[in-house]
Amino acid sequence: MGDARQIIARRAALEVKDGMMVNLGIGIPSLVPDYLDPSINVFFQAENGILGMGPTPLQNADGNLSNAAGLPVTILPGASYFDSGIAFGMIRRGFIDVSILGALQVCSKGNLANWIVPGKRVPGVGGAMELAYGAKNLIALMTHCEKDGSPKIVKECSLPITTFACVKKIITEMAVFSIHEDGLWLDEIMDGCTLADIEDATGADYKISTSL
Amino acid sequence: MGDARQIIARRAALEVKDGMMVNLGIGIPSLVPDYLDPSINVFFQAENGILGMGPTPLQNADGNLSNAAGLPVTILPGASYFDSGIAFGMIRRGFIDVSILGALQVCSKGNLANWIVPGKRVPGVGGAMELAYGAKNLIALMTHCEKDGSPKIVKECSLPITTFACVKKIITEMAVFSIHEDGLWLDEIMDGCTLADIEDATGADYKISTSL
Amino acid sequence: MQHHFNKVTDYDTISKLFFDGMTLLFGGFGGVGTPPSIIDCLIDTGVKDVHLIGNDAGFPWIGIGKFISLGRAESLVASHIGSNPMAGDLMNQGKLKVEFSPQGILVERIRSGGVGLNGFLTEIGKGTQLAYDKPLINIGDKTFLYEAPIIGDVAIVYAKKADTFGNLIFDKTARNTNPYVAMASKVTIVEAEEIVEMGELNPEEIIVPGIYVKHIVASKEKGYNWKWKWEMQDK
Amino acid sequence: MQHHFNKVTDYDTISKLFFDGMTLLFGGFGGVGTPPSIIDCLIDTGVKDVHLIGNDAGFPWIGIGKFISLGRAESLVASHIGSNPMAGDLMNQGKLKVEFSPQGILVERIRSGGVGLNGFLTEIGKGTQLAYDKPLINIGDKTFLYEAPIIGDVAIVYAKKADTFGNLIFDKTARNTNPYVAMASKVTIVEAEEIVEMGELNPEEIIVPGIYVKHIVASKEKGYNWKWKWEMQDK
Repeated sequence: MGDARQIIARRAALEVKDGMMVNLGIGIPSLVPDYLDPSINVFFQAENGILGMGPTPLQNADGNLSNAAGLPVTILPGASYFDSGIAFGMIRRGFIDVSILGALQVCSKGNLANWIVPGKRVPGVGGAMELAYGAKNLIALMTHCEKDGSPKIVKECSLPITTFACVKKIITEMAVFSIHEDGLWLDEIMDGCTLADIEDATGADYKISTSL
Repeated sequence: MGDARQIIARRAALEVKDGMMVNLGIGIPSLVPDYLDPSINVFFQAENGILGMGPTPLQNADGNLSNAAGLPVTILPGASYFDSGIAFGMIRRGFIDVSILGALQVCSKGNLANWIVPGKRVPGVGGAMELAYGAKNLIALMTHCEKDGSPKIVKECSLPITTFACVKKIITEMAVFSIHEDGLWLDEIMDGCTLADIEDATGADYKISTSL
Repeated sequence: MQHHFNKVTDYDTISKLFFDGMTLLFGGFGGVGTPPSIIDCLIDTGVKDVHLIGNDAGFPWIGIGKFISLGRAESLVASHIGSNPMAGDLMNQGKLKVEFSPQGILVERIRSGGVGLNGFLTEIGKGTQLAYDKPLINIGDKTFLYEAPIIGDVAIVYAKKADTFGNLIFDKTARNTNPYVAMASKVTIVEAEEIVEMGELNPEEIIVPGIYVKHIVASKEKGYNWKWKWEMQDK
Repeated sequence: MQHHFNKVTDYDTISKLFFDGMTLLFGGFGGVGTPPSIIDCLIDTGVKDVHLIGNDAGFPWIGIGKFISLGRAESLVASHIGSNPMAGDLMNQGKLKVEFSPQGILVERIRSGGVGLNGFLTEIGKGTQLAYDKPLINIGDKTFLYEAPIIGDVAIVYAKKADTFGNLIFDKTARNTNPYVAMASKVTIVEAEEIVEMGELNPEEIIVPGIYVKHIVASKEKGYNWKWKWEMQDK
């Protein structure tokens, strides 16, 4: 069934539609551009102050032209540079159509935990709280379970919360869930998985979408 | 003794020193540039978003290059354009060395009243509250008395306050006062006036500077 | 790329975006930087009971003043109305509610809404008539006024150049409040003197990124369609 | 004009502006836009117990990270330290106090100080660990966090070009936090790759007006004097 991270990224790419303004977090989300439909045009935004990023440069990378992870990028026609205050203005105000973030845990109310594992090294929150708060559509990507098999989709997050009630969709290598007022819905089962597999690996109650 | 407004403006011009960042209000302050020492260089700032204004253009005035009163200006080498949010950022944060405003009343604590005369037409406060609040040095210009002879330098302002405890100096056609922690000081008597004239025309107590 | 992100439209289309009772943010400072062709379009729609928010009331024949003079604004939040006696008359007749705000505080309120924050604290105006209905907030041993964020239903902006995506640059002091007004509404409409293709603006010089802009119209004529007061005095 | 407004100086002069226990604001995002020559100058002064405020901790050999790694910072306010394990070690050893702030909230706190306001309200971070010591403010039926303004003793900024008055332009994403950092300190020092005469920058393109700048030094070499992580991975 292939590498879980690639499976997740490929499915997440389907959420990105023509004309959208998109912000991708570090980790699995950074793989999403590899799977985008080449016929669509989107603008990628980065928190450091750029809208309209193009692909990684093949040569002559510029130390002053990078994404929020510090990696070299290029720009597309129509791109703009601005300061990081304005970058977060767009983010908080809801001008980002879809924000795709990596997650450590998500609960059935859509609370996101992705910034700290207490007792381990603390990297800090970066822009995650604002990205999760502001995006019109927040998609959380993560492997379905921890390495020890414990579920990451849970009734209540045990890890400290990044942002409350923000996640709209969860994509794992096993399934796609959406989160609504009435809780968690299982919308899709990934190839090679069964309903029973998902039942075993999921730590929260969910309803099953009629489309399944 | 000449036109009171010109006398006031000429004296106010002496407060503007080489290298200063200066904001001038409407009314008498707008006459100050006519009296500046031509050997000094200053940058005039305007609230609409310009630093480094030059003189009124003699021809080819540009409707998109104006001061805060909407009158055409020019720019000097080193001038910059910015938005009015940044213009007021400079003002509030204290980057304007001297702000010269017209006044209706000033009290001995330095309270400024210059934005409304209740019952008459209300033009609105414009940027006066912020200019008075932020300037390192706020100078109030006004004729010494109302047309009916009532004083404008008063114990307590009867008009609504623009900004409290902000005025550092008052320049009228009769005298120059400075305002300190311990109240009002008479620093200068203008040509043709006597101490007795000032005593009659001033509605607040003041001390007399030893330099007189 | 141009096709998918193209926001250029016509005055018929934008005229349908205005509605009775809307909150309208307008860019400009004494009329400088207020979009002349959009103002005429707004007037032609016949909308009324509009809640206006912007730096000032323009002049009776200039900028937003042209609309105010018709008596179709229900309220105005501005820093002054001194240049528009019609606005003063309407206010005194009880036909126009006017709320005065310190000039820089007003633009910060618009910015606060535009960047998705929930207002700010300041000492400006504390203890004055303008503070009468503003919450007082104690932080430590200091007391500040709370200034609420502003978000409009529609914003109108005047740019020197727009690309088809809505990236904007401005002309000299016509920039003034426009960059904040552009960020702070549900629907931002830009009138541009010149419209170019994506990629033709230097990305370093763009003042407003196109993400904020919903619709772009070309100016109907070059520059302003009114005379400035100082042009009239020349005669 | 140039003579009177000339702020160009040398590293000896600026080294005297740093002091033990100062609050230092630094521009930059992952080292991009952090002034390389000023960082070296700062290190050479031997100052200690410094309170740092900026986007992140850089990398151990990049940007502010070079200074942090020496253990001479007493505290750091930043959005993350993930790219600098030295900062993490110092924090875990109790040698560096770290306060985490959401990234955009931190830059807004710096802006709030820089534009002379007294902090702002937001919902970002409400109810999370990062909110633990922040005042809660009720406005109407909503509750917000209060975020305090930031003002530094000294700010260090990296610009592509400065004129001698301190008008600044930046290079691509090296702009990031620099425009706000430049506004928010008692003394702002700029390192510019290129210094030009007044009048040589287009006044429309100036991002930071020179009024905020106190001292300007020329970069000691072209570009950054460190290798980026992605340059090292290339080998």
